[in-house]
Amino acid sequence: MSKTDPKEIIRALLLVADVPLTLRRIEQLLGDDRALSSRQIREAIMQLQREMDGSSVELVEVASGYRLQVRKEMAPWVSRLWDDKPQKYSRALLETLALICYRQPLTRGDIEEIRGVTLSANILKTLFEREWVREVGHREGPGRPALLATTRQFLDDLNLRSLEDLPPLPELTDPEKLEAALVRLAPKDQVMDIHLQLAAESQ
Amino acid sequence: MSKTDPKEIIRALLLVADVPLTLRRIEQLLGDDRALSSRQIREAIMQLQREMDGSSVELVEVASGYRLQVRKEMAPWVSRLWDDKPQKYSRALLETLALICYRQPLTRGDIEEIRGVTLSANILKTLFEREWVREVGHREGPGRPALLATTRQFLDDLNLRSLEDLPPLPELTDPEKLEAALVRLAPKDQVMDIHLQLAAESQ
Amino acid sequence: MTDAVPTAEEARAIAQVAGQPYSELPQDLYIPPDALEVFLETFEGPLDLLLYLIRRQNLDILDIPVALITQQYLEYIRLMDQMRFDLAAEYLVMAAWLAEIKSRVLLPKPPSEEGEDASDPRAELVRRLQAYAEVQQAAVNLDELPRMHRDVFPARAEPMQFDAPKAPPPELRELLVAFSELLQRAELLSSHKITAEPLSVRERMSRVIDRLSELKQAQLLDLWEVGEGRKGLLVTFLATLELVRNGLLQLHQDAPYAAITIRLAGAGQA
Repeated sequence: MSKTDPKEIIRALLLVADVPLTLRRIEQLLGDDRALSSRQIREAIMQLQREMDGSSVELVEVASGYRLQVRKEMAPWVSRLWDDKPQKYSRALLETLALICYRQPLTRGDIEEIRGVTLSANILKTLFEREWVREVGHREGPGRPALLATTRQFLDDLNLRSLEDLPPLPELTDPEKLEAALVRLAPKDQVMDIHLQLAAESQ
Repeated sequence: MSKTDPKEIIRALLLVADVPLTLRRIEQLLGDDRALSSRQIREAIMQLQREMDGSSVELVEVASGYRLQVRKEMAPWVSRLWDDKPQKYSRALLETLALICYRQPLTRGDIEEIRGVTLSANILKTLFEREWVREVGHREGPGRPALLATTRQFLDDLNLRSLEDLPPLPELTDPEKLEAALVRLAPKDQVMDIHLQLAAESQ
Repeated sequence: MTDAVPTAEEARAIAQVAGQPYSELPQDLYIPPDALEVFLETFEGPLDLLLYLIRRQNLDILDIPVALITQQYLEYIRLMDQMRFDLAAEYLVMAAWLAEIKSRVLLPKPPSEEGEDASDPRAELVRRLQAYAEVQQAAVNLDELPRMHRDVFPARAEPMQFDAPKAPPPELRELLVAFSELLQRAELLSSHKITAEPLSVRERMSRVIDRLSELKQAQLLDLWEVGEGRKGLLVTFLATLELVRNGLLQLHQDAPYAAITIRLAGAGQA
């Protein structure tokens, strides 16, 4: 047994664990008997990753650690395993999530102000239920509204290691058109600013 | 996508399915678009098996079909996954279980109505797997939804003689009474701990 | 990406396919009253509508006949008895805001105080539209990220040759605290969704159903478990009543004073 390849042990651990495993945890699980350095473990992981190239599985690192997952190219077949379709989220929910994601921490009121509509209680409930969003505190002031932020679960579920992995704040898909309209709308002295801003963003 | 190797699709299916898959089912899941004969599928399976030689996973056929499993040589490491770390139950699961406990017999729809969110299939699955919850009948009406109730196993696992041991509903909303009930319910040797803890906290 | 969020345009196409009377693209902020319902569902709100108008129609949103629209929105309020008043109100606020901006742009600027920049009211509108356009795009991008259980799936293999020990059950404390919090939340929603019956009755309700699935029909005394004494009988009786009240059981009595037979609701029809 002493000769068992650490790479294979890691594969087994990742296949059986039902949560992602951190480097530290893998180190622990490998046990003292085979004191491997983090570097050696990382190498074994990379070796596994290379081995899986071209297969339907991938070893990825997300916020809470390493996990094995079936690649998204397989979704058409794999999703046939269940009767129910994966949940599709409404635009309202996705916009709310995007706001929490990019502007956290922020309050429900902030979200409503930016979106220009009342936020339905269901949306927040769903986000809490998915454990994608949590309260991280309260803003001082009238009513001490709760401050919302995303969770590690959110990062895990969207295949991200950290918030920094998020796509940069969006480049608009139709900047010219919007720009033209907004420029027309904006007072003269602001036009320059907008031009500059859009130019900067598009780089 | 049309060129995806059937072997890789089968690998993906076996990795994601939570029950063994029969040859027939695999055939079905592969879809009409790639009408493969059973022989071809069996060949792909054998190819997968050969590939896994020497790895920590094996593809085996059991009574109910094919499945992937971690080889038993991995037991020393894999079993460590469960040694420490008590599993953390999600809030949704705890609430659902408590609701079934206090409001039995009730349907999934009842739970969703009270909690105000859709109940994920996983939660019920876990509760059934642990044999904490069972179906006791059906409610007449559209869809004849199943009525859920707690089991003897649930009482045993939570060290209760009967549900009557649990604090009545009204006590639950009063933090002080809840605390008192918890102290009352704690196994004898824990009561001291709690007393000490409370004493320590109140200082 | 086929799973991308439907844009307002796509959503409307669906409405058209579904044969909604409303098939015209909105030309401005005016919404035909009979289309209001569809409309409120199609757009996420007034900012969404404004962005749509700017993008699709190239409309100068400050060039709209504000007086006319205001009048029309006021008419909706009269029309809307049980419709989604709050949503329409948001459109109304927006129309009013546009009207205000327009009027301020038209009026000669008051002499500005020293150093104070009498800011152009349009700047705020532009800022908000831009911020919202960004959010919309961010939402689409977010939806395109590979998502667990939709695009990618956890890869698992059974550790079957040896027993995976089961995780310990939750602590009673954990369970009760979670429930107590749920109760407090549910109380806010409705005061009578959760009523208090003694748990012994609740537990018995499940057992009565269980027994009846076995026996098909029974009399009250059959459901009473010997050795439980009078309290047991009372609990069984209360459980049966509660089940009847919930429509889960049916009572039959062939003649006055005859024994009452208890069955599961619907069982007799099979």
